[in-house]
Amino acid sequence: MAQTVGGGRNKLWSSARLAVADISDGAVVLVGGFGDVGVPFRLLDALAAHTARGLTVVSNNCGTGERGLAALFKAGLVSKACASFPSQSGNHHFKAAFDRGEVELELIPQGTLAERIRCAGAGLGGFYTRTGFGTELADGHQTREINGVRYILELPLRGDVALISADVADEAGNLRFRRSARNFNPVMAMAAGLTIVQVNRIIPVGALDPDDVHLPGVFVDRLVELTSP
Amino acid sequence: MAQTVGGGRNKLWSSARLAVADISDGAVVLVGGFGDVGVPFRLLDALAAHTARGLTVVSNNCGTGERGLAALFKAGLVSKACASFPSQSGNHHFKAAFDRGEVELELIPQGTLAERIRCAGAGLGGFYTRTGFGTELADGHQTREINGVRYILELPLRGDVALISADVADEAGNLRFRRSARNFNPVMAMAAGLTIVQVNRIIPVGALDPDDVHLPGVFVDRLVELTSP
Amino acid sequence: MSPKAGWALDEIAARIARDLEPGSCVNLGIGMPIRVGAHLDPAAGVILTSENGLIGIGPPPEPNRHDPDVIDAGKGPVTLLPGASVLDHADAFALIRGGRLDVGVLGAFQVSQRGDLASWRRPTEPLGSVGGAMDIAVGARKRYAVMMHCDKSGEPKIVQYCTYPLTAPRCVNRIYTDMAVIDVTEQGLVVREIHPGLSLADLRAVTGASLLPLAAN
Amino acid sequence: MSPKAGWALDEIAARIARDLEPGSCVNLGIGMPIRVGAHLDPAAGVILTSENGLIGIGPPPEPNRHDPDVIDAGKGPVTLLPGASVLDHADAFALIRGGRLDVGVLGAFQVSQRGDLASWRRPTEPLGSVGGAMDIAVGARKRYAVMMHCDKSGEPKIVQYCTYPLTAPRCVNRIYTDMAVIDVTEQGLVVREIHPGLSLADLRAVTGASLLPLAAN
Repeated sequence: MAQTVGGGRNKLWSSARLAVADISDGAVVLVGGFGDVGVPFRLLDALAAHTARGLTVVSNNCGTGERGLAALFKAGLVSKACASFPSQSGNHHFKAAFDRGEVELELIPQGTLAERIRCAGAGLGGFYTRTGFGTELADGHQTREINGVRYILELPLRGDVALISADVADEAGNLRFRRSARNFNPVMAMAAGLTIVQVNRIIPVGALDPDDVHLPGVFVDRLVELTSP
Repeated sequence: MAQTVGGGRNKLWSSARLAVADISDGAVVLVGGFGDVGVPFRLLDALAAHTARGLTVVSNNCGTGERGLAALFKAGLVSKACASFPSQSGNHHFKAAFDRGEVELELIPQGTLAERIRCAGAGLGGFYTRTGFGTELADGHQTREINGVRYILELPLRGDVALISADVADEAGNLRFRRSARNFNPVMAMAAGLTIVQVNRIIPVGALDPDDVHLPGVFVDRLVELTSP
Repeated sequence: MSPKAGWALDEIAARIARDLEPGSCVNLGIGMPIRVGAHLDPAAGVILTSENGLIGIGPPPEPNRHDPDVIDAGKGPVTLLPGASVLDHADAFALIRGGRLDVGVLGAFQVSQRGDLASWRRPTEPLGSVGGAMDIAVGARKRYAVMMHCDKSGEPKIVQYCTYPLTAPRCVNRIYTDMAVIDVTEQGLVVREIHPGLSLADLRAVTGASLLPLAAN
Repeated sequence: MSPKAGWALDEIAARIARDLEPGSCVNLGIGMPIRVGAHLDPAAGVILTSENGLIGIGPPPEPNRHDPDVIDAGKGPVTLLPGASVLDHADAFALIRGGRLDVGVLGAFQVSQRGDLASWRRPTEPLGSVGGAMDIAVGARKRYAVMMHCDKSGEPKIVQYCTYPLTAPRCVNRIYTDMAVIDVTEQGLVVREIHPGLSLADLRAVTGASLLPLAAN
């Protein structure tokens, strides 16, 4: 057999249920997606059934309807949400959990949310941004002026786990995303200790040209194919 | 005619000479490449012939042999170099200019160099990194401890111009790079007021799938095909 | 003044569309701004981008040809033009903050006379939704705010000082409403255009800050 | 002690290769470290990466099949294995600093007893070349330094305190030389392995810091 990256180690898990089974109470979970696009619904549903409690969920939105993030809020598994756009129609499960005082919300501007996650993935200690300066979302943030421009300090946002969604993976975990389903998924995959990917289709190692990989497999720990249970 | 991104505005320049002709004395020029790979040699040679003076050149290396960056140092056009690996065999033109006291060198760790350029391109004010802490390259840098880890503050490094090299461009300026010739090119293209690209091959708009674009054309101002004068 | 004199939403959107320069790179915010896309002259080649990473957004899809992975910031289905491309979220906001976004069109609850923008939370709501507005408000080279001139109870939304939480201080360059187009300048608010059914006095009566006629600029 | 007793460069490289865990993600620095690649067991699936963005580096190319765009950090031609991928420079260093790089193998001028690494400039040289060494030294989960045990004039390179400019303080976990393999521990330098032609006393005689035998650990 020809030598391949990672020596043919199998990252494929037979079910979403097994792939998320060791996520522990209190974990910080980065969840990809924007609206309903690029959301790892299968993994989230498995996590809701697994019932790890006291989770911190980092995701742009807070779920709508009954599936995905909404199922986590409905099941009372989330104690903190970090999001940029939590209040949208159909978010009744988040809203109810918030109104019950069960969930703390950290509202983060969307670009800062993405950059804080990237900052963690890049192993940096923090960054200065103009975003939010002079607003109530800067409360509690240190400020500083650099070359006449005023910034606030933002700190990295790292996950214990990232649950992400991709279109295609090769067996080495190299990923491709489709259109706006890319969104937060690659940066989150780089910023967690354990990255679990729900993927539409798995192809053999070597089927992707190196230049066509959106996210290298070194950032991917577990793959769950959408057709699996 | 079908509508295309940018409305078919022509970014194609007929020669490298014309494309770099308005780079002015004292400009900060970001130059892509690592070693000889991904270096925009054609643009650099045109710049050396154009003789803008007092340039600050930001590039991983400082050129070897007679071409590219070496030609700029040879012609005495560079007053400052920001690089991570300036001293390698064949860098006699840089070395001579440095020894004459003509060129100031800012030596920057490679990851910090890449990140300072990205920081500029991302419109951020600075970042904290562990890299360099406790070394003489941290001299003059502010330090700070965050959650028990010690960091130094690094500031964005923005270019007036970026000279980069790509493999394929469509007419809208969307770029693809090849293998390790990608290196600094995309981040530099995002961090300059004017981005000029030397490209091996130009193809029609629509020939690249949106998911296959490495660098969107919104970051690209001018294209020079390698076959042009 | 007729209390109903004013442009329709699509007229406001068309007015904004005319002000976007050919070839410029533009972000349209959720709500009213997103309507601008439908009014762009295809020949002008305005490049529409969205904070979820799409560059080169085209007209809405035909009813049965909608690609579920192609949505704009408002989560509505869109299309991609030939020459389109995709960025991840970190790079999409690098584009927004990094100097390559020419115009951000932002919905607004209030705009102050010095250009403060309030757009993400009403004081009566415990939950806001900031989305990308704060990034666009500081990152785009020009920031256009679009809103109805008055709120549903008839209160002016152009004010001396914002009473709603800010999105960013001193960021709005121009305000588009159903009644007027107003520039925020060092000298104050300058009326560039008024709905033909209104006088400057009519406009002043429903505006919470001083307005200068264009000639005064 | 024979002043010549010691492993050859390729023996050192092979020794390091044996210590790299199957499936781990590894960066090999310029110079001696880069030789490690040739000694890896293909079946172990160690993932070689380079700071110029290649992931999944394979054996050197056959003489006439070298792709000029495929080079490693030392600018030498390499190949890519099936499953390889490419990152830009900013992301390549995100990988290095962000926790996914298991081992960085770094060349060294000096290593101190507390693991300080000096590798980028000799004090006599006005110009240094730091490259990616400072990032790898703080970013990799484990940092292995590799060097000859003594410099050309016979001076020890393992020292109490580095006299050369530092690459990073307290970063080296293990030192590989032509004479020994030494761990940097809280207790001090612990000798894991000595060249069979040398005694611990021989080694101590050419080492500028205290050495503890493995048993003492």
